[in-house]
Amino acid sequence: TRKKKAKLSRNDIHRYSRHLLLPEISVEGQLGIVNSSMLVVGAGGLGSPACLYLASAGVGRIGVVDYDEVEVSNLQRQVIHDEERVGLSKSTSATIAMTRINSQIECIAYNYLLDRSTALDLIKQYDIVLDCSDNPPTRYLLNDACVLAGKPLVSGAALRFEGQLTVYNHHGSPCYRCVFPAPPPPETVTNCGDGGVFGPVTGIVGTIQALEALKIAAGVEPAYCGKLLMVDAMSGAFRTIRLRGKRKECVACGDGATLTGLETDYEMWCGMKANDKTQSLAVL
Amino acid sequence: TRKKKAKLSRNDIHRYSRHLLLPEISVEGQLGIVNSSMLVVGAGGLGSPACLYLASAGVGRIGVVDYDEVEVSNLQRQVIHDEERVGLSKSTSATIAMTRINSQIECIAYNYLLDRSTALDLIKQYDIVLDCSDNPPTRYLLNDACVLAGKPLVSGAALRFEGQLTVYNHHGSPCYRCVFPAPPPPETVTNCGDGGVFGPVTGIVGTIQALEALKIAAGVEPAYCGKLLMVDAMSGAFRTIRLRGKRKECVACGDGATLTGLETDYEMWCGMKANDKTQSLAVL
Amino acid sequence: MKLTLEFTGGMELLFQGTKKVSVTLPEKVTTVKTLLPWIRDSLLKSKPDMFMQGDTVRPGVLVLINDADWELEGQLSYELQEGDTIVFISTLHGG
Amino acid sequence: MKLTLEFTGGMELLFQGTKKVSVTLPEKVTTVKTLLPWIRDSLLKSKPDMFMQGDTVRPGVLVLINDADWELEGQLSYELQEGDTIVFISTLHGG
Ligand SMILES: [Zn+2]
Ligand SMILES: [Zn+2]
Repeated sequence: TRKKKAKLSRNDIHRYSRHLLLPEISVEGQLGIVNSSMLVVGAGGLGSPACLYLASAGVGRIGVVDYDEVEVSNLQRQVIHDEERVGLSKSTSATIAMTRINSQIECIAYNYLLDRSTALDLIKQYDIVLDCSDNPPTRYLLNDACVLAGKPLVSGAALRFEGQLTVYNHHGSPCYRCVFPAPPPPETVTNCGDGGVFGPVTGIVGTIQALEALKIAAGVEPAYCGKLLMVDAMSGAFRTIRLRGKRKECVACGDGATLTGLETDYEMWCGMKANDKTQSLAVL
Repeated sequence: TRKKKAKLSRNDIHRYSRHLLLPEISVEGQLGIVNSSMLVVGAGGLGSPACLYLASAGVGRIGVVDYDEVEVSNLQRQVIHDEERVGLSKSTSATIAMTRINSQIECIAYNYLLDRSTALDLIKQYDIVLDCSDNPPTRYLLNDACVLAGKPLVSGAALRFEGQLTVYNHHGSPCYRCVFPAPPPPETVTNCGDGGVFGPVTGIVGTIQALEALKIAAGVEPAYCGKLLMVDAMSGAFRTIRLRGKRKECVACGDGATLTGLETDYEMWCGMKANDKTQSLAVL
Repeated sequence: MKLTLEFTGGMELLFQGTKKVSVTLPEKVTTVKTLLPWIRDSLLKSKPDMFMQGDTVRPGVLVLINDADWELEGQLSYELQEGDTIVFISTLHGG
Repeated sequence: MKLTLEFTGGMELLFQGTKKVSVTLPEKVTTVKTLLPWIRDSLLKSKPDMFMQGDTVRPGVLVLINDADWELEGQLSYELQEGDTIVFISTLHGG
């Protein structure tokens, strides 16, 4: 593993000067950021701005997982990719862009579908996980792996003109299973390919995911621990609501939690594939 | 001037399919976007995400004005630039990035400081203006030019952990001078170089500027006409407040408006330079 | 009793796109437990399974009582108050 | 009378970083016109010019009365009500 920096280099001080001026961040907070590692799951609409802001801010090691390849219809909102990289794996495309912005950080592309056999080992290597994925099986898998590994999960989602965001499994906040113990019926799940999404909505949510992850790394309390942010980009309403605490009976993080590994077959349990290319037709 | 498209090409339909699926946008709204032109003033923290999302969404012609050059300390938040383009003019750097994302649109770099002699002619060539600048003289200049030319002004600002956003001069909303008839004392003005700014805050505000501009182009009513959005990224509070209507006595847009051209010496009137490199030391 | 109901995250598509509606409840509807079937029978035009399963909301729907997760307010047993706002949110999964 | 005062956009830096404070006003403070000098004299520790000019706020400060621009509420002549929230916003210019 990478050695922690004990102090900022002269280059760091110049590059991150706009952060160092902030009393809430200052040298200590920026050191927290450059010494942190984050895993971004999904290099699509949410992952694009998240990766851009994490790399810019100087997160020391950034992993990006995505099994998919860049295609032209992604470019309407997935602003980390470009036409030249159409056909390339999204994780590779994202790491290329991040390295161009900041050569001082380490960027690692994982060009595969996150599954039970890989998730836990991978997540253990990172401090903070950003859920920028697009389907329930992956969201439950990530949740369980984060609970088992004790990592905060900064979760975002977007569809049409709406977005949702919260920080699971951090400082007493509930996990995804506490709030949603059972998976949604497959016919109620709509992805962006079916329902559409207005580009900047994914931008707003993904950028706030980066904001929250960076605050955690900098030692600042995130705003959406135990709270859900709901964005309605059509009306311009941003609404924050209080979520329940951890559920005592939660199988993942409750008092008598039975989860000891990633034994669930997440795709079967959710009744749908984690790969949206074969997803069943959604009606809602 | 560019010829308006009467219908979307086959490529457009594929590229913008996630917008076409949205009943509020659909073919008509996307045609509005591809036939629109927008001027982004400032390719910094706000202009970076704004340009990325405008280009991705397919705005037909995007102009970017910035007199400044990319430097390393910009890369902490100005995610449209990269290390290789350090030293290049920001407007050129931004147009390179936008063209890489979307070669179907026209991108024009204006590598100069917007001033009285150039502003009005330039703004007349665009449908919608985004104020992504960083100083009061430029903000008043832009406002007056937009009032004279009858263009909506999507205005954003960010500092430290806070952001502000509104749409001036559109569908009866006030202009910048209606709300702020007199310029702030120079010693109360802080820029990001003096006060610092947390990177994702500029990302959130700049992305919402793109959202609002795209909604106007698509024929959807923007959310922040006559309303001010205030973002506090530390507490996670998004607050929307009602602004006054047009002020009858406004010299720019009021009943007896005396503004007939850009006669004001904006820098002298504000007591400060529009070029932040020579800005006086700010204390608040 | 008068309440405000809101539907978001796609739930509104079950209610002809209605995002917010004021309703006057019959006297027998006093709790969330009785509110759910009333909404299903009075406001929903089709697809009741997309709204309820058994005597509660279907998985993937979050209910808010005055901007707080209904779990904090007693869930189904919550006694409705004049002027309450009850929000039904369909969770989003897209990215 | 009790009010809530909020300071944002950098205004809080004039008040030792206080973003929100509950205050109890003396009886003679009944309007925004009398509230401003009371804040200046009672809460502000230094730099009164950064807060007021003449009998109103300095240019570049927006005042909100219960989440609405004070121009909509009568500006200086607004009669304060028990429980009002008055917000002072310093406009941001950065980008
Ligand atoms: Zn749990
Ligand atoms: Zn005006």
